[in-house]
Amino acid sequence: MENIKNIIESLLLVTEEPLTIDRIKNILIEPGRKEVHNALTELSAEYEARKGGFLLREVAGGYQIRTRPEYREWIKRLIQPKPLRLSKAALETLAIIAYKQPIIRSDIEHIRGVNCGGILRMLLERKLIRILGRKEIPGRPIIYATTKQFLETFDLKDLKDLPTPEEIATLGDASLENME
Amino acid sequence: MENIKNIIESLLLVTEEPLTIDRIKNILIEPGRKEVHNALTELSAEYEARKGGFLLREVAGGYQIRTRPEYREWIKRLIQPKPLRLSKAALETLAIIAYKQPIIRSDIEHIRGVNCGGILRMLLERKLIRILGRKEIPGRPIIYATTKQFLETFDLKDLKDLPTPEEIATLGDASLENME
Amino acid sequence: MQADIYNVQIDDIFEGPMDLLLHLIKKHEVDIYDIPIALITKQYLEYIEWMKIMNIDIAGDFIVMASTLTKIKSRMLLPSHEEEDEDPRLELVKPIEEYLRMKSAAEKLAARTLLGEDTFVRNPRLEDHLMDHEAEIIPVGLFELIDAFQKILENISPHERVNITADTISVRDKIVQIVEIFETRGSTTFNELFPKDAEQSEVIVTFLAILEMVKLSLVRIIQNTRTGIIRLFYL
Repeated sequence: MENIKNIIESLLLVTEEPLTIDRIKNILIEPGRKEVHNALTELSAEYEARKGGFLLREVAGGYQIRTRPEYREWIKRLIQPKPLRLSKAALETLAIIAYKQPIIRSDIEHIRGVNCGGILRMLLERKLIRILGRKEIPGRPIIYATTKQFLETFDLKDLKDLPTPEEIATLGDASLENME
Repeated sequence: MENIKNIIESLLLVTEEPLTIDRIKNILIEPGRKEVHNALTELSAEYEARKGGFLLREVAGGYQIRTRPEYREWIKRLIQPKPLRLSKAALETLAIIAYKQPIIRSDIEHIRGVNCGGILRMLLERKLIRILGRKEIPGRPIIYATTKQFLETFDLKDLKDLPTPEEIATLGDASLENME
Repeated sequence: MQADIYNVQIDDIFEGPMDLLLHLIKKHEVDIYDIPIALITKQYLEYIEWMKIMNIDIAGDFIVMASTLTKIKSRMLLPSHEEEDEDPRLELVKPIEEYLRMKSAAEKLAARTLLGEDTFVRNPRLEDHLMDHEAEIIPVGLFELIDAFQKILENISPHERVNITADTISVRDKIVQIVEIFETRGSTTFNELFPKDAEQSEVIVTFLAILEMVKLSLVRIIQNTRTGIIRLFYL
């Protein structure tokens, strides 16, 4: 098995967590610990010599391909969570639900003065709000509330930490700017 | 920015889906499309020259680092891949949608000669096809098309990259032979 | 009764009428542009008859094709009045051509280097790439953890605090539960492990379970200095 180094490289590329020498050894069957270790050392030296975008790290008892720390600012730009883009109307609706929950649609529409079926559907799809149940009054209207995702999106520990509606509005605008 | 190639390599290593040139360009700010494209070409050539465990593929409109197919058996020993395993019937249905899209169900069934509701549902669940909308004819049937995931799965740059089916002339043709 | 044994799905034999038709054409090695319609129709009907005898559930599609074949056959028998009359078999040839083209396309698709079958992509744990020298995220010490825990205890309503039931969850069971959360999501926030309506006893067990997991190096705990959110990662 001359290409043990290449096989190990392909394994390292696919794995989510650090690969231990024993794990690699078990996959490759033939080669022993020493050969695996040598191949890993060679790979590491190769990555160091070529000084590309990644390196081999020995971490948590195993080996892992990681990006070079000097490029972390670029990577942050890549994996930045997709900024939430909500229209003003959607933000208002969301704010009403957040502050007045549990709340039924007619109450939301009463506050906003406009129909908001489409917005509710969009907020549900984005998992920012959820259906809590139905109110036991004539027509059994749906009761809405915010979700855990809502808290995470707005970086809130819990609902008590809710900023004022004005603050939410600026948050939305900031995300909008980051998008460009 | 002399190390644009290295930065792109680190980005490619982190991303989960193919990175488009535009996306890379936006992250890197300074370089233009051409520089990004050149860097990608260089990276690809480099991976080819070193013949390691991975290569660079242009797929679904973007670029992605993938393991070399020759090491597939080893990787399968490492991870339990979600097997693609499409039945002949599913593959045929998928091919019809890919080549004839946008297409409605009755047209698919007309070509295959059989009902394919179950297959469509399965292909939808596996995100290989998607619902494009409804055709404004009586019954407003659903229109189907393939997804980005389809391109990624079948290693296609875009829909134009689809292999041309053999023109069927006479019996004894390869397709007929392979029927069983 | 006995017939039930032979109740076979049609898919096992022929996917559909087109496949049966192609099977017959292939069997007799005939040109699809010059199909001996009488012979093929006869055999097609025999197959359907055989399927019926075998108690195979025949889909309507097979019957439709049978009637198409019969119709073409009868039209072939009629004397053609004009030279430019279209060959009735064209009605069959075009769909067969199309079907064969799509079959060939399907084969070509299947022969490509398939993702998840022949080639694989990286499945990065994004936090690993950001963790290195990450200034904003600090490993959490025991004191921070206890602070957070005290906050959670404060949030439990007095009503819940006295309501301690007999069937409390043991620390070991709790570890299993937490591991299950990790296995589906990879990480969780500290607060998520303590539901708002949890009883005090369960909160304590959860906390003990987390401490035990830290001791066993099962989890890594980090805190975002900006938001104060404590996150647990499964190692």
